[in-house]
Amino acid sequence: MLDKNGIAKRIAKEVKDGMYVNLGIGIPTLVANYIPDGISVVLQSENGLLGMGPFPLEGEEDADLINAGKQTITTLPGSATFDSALSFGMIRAGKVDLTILGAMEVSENGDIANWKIPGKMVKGMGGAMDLVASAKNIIVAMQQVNKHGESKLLKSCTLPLTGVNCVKKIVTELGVYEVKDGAFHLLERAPGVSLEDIKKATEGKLVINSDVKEMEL
Amino acid sequence: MLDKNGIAKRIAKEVKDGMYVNLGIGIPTLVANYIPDGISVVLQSENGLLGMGPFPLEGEEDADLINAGKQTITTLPGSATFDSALSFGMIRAGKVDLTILGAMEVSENGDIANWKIPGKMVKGMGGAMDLVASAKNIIVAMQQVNKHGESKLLKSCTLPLTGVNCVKKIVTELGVYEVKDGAFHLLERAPGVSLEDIKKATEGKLVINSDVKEMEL
Amino acid sequence: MKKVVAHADEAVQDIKEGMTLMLGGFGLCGIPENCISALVKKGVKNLTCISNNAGVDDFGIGLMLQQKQVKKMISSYVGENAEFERQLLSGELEVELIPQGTLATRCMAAGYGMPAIFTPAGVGTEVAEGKEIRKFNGKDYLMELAFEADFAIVKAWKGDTMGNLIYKWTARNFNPVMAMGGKITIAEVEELVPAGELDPDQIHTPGIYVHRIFQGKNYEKRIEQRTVRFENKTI
Amino acid sequence: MKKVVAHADEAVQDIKEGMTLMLGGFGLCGIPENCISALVKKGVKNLTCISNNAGVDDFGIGLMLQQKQVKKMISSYVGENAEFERQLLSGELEVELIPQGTLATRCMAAGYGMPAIFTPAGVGTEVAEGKEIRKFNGKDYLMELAFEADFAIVKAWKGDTMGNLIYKWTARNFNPVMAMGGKITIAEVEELVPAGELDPDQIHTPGIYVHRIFQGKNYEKRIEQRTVRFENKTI
Repeated sequence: MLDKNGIAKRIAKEVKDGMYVNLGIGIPTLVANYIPDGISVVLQSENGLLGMGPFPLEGEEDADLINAGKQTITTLPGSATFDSALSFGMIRAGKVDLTILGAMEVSENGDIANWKIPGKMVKGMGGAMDLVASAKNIIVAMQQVNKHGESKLLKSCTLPLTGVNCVKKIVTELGVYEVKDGAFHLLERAPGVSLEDIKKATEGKLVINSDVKEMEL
Repeated sequence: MLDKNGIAKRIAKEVKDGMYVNLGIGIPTLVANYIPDGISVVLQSENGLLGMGPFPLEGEEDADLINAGKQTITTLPGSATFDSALSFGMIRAGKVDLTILGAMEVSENGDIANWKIPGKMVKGMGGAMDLVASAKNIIVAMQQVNKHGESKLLKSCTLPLTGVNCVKKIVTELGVYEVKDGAFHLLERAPGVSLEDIKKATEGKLVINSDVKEMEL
Repeated sequence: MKKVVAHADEAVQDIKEGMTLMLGGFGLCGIPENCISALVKKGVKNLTCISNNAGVDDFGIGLMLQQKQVKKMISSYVGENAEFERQLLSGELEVELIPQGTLATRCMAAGYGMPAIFTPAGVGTEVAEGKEIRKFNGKDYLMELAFEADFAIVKAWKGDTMGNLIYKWTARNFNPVMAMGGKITIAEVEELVPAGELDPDQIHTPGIYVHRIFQGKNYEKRIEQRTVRFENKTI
Repeated sequence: MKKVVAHADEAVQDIKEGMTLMLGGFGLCGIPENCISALVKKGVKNLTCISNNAGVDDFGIGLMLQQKQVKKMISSYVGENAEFERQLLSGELEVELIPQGTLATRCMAAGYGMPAIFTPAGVGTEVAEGKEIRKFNGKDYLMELAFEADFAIVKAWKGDTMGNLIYKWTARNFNPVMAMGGKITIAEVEELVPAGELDPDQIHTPGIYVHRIFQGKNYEKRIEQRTVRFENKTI
């Protein structure tokens, strides 16, 4: 079973040299820590930056330089700033190769819900709807079960949707799934996780090929 | 009767302090020479410049700095450059207060034709269709009759249109006209021009108020 | 060409009850602090505010919310703001949440003279309800209308007396697109210079979009999420 | 992130017969001289060229016309070009003329992921024939589709190894919008610098839109209409 950093580490293996990548808030942010050496990746922050670097050293924070999570950040050589319209323009135009974000629920046909819980205070969708509607490749980082032990990989989402038919891959504490043909296709098991654990934690249609191996981190 | 410079001089009186103005090729370009002192006007060139200045002195031409007529130019303090999409964006958004351009024909309802003569080589409309469809205020600078002595202020245009129902004012060698309610309303006569001259040179509906005075330049 | 005004109070003097305002900024980054203070001082009420966020309780648009000056917020994310939440739940405040890219593009559309735009954001969600859907190349898009505001209020780093603006880092965010979307646009800048001092090729917002400009003062530039790293750790 | 190529020949090597190209520039200002020469040398034919103008007889796209490499031109103004006129009248060359703002905005639309835009340009004229007309706020607009090209070829002043571009004066023109409209975008620059040397706030085209970049050489930068004034005269 993976912890948050394990999920981030596994997702980092999906990041290839030369990619432009948008990382959401939470676990996706951690992915930046595990991008392999020798791979050159440009991180896009949808508030208007390409070439996001690590957090600043203490005393070097700049109020004018934040990421989409409103955290102080730095830039790397070759970065570029731009306004919010161009930022979402390049997202919609498919120029961002990979989007990694969190989710509350994903359905077997790739619908995603991650912005609103009826009855609770709604904070807003931010850029999530634009990202999921536009990205060529979307990987979701999430816990597979909620605190009541219920699966969040569903037949169909119960929460209001963020986007439809868009999630391509999911990495959870239990495994890696490809979403296609209306099912969650198990690609890899997390270390120490049995197929039985995975079946119990998946409400939607699950496809398990005979040769599912444990993931390497 | 006015010559080209006279037409430009008369049009310059329409330019008010603080205006953003787009000048077309030909007589409109000359208007810049007659803008009164003490009036601050910003000239827009649709190839991507606000704050166009006069032509450069010899030896100071820069191949990277031209106007929409492809002539070498200079810039004035406070100028700004931008791309062609933003340039026409500000035109469409009505931020350019006044557009001055030439025409082959204008009709009594304000249609304009200035880009194509059937049977002749067609060079293209350039930015004219965008300008006439968008500008809040359009003044046409033109000769009122063609070389065969035929009127170019018509009931309806015979040439392919550039835009419909858009011309607000016309200044010709013979007079100044407001275009409204389906007629050319004579506002001023050029020096030495009789009402008879004007009637002969106007094919479209002409409205002459009793008190039309000679223009002051 | 008289665009320079003395201070924020003069810039906002004719903003009236019931008007629609655009306010630049992302979180607390790049917000027009001086104009917000002037609006609070002025006390004008019943405003519709188009802004990506709604500030925090004691800063940014949060200050206007405290004074109950806002009738409606149009935002993509309203963040952590107790007074905002109280007013929303009590029904005093109306909120329209729209996707961030849609918000930015609808402002830009006004500045580009485009009455509507097409975006895939929100297709298949409650955002699409009541909106026209149209297919291009096999993909569905929503038609969204341009936003125009009575006043757009933006913050830039430098500006000149012709209204040309330059922004700094990610404090640019919504400011350029909102500057284009105002019938009247007010810009407050950290440094106001004479025309001719800024490089024409480096202008982010050409002055044609800006009607009033002044040099602001006492910028607090509060940081919402101060996050630092320690040597030898990446994040 | 390997965007830097050695020269124009390498940059255009996989441009094939029948492809659609966008070529930046306005008149002869800001045109990709090196890539045009490489295309002439390569001799690839049957091209559709989206470019505001068509060059002159012996420079710019005119050089490609001389070699009969262009099947179709999509432009707003084709200017003075005898060979162009000859090919057009003989039926060898197809020409589609579209309003300049529409041309720019259709390129931009591709780069912003907007499949179509609305513009009033051309309403009531032959440009509107066969197009959808739609009324917004009482005014008619044409719906025009985004342009996408197999290759966009642009010229910038400075660029870095990440593909970030900065343009000079009015040599910017169509280059930034075309840079956004190419499936593959090639940028030639007068000066190529290492990543980190350009100010991030001053980038006109972010590198995400640029796939190949090289430092061009022997720029002629021909002036089409050299116009000068004499002291004490304004124009």
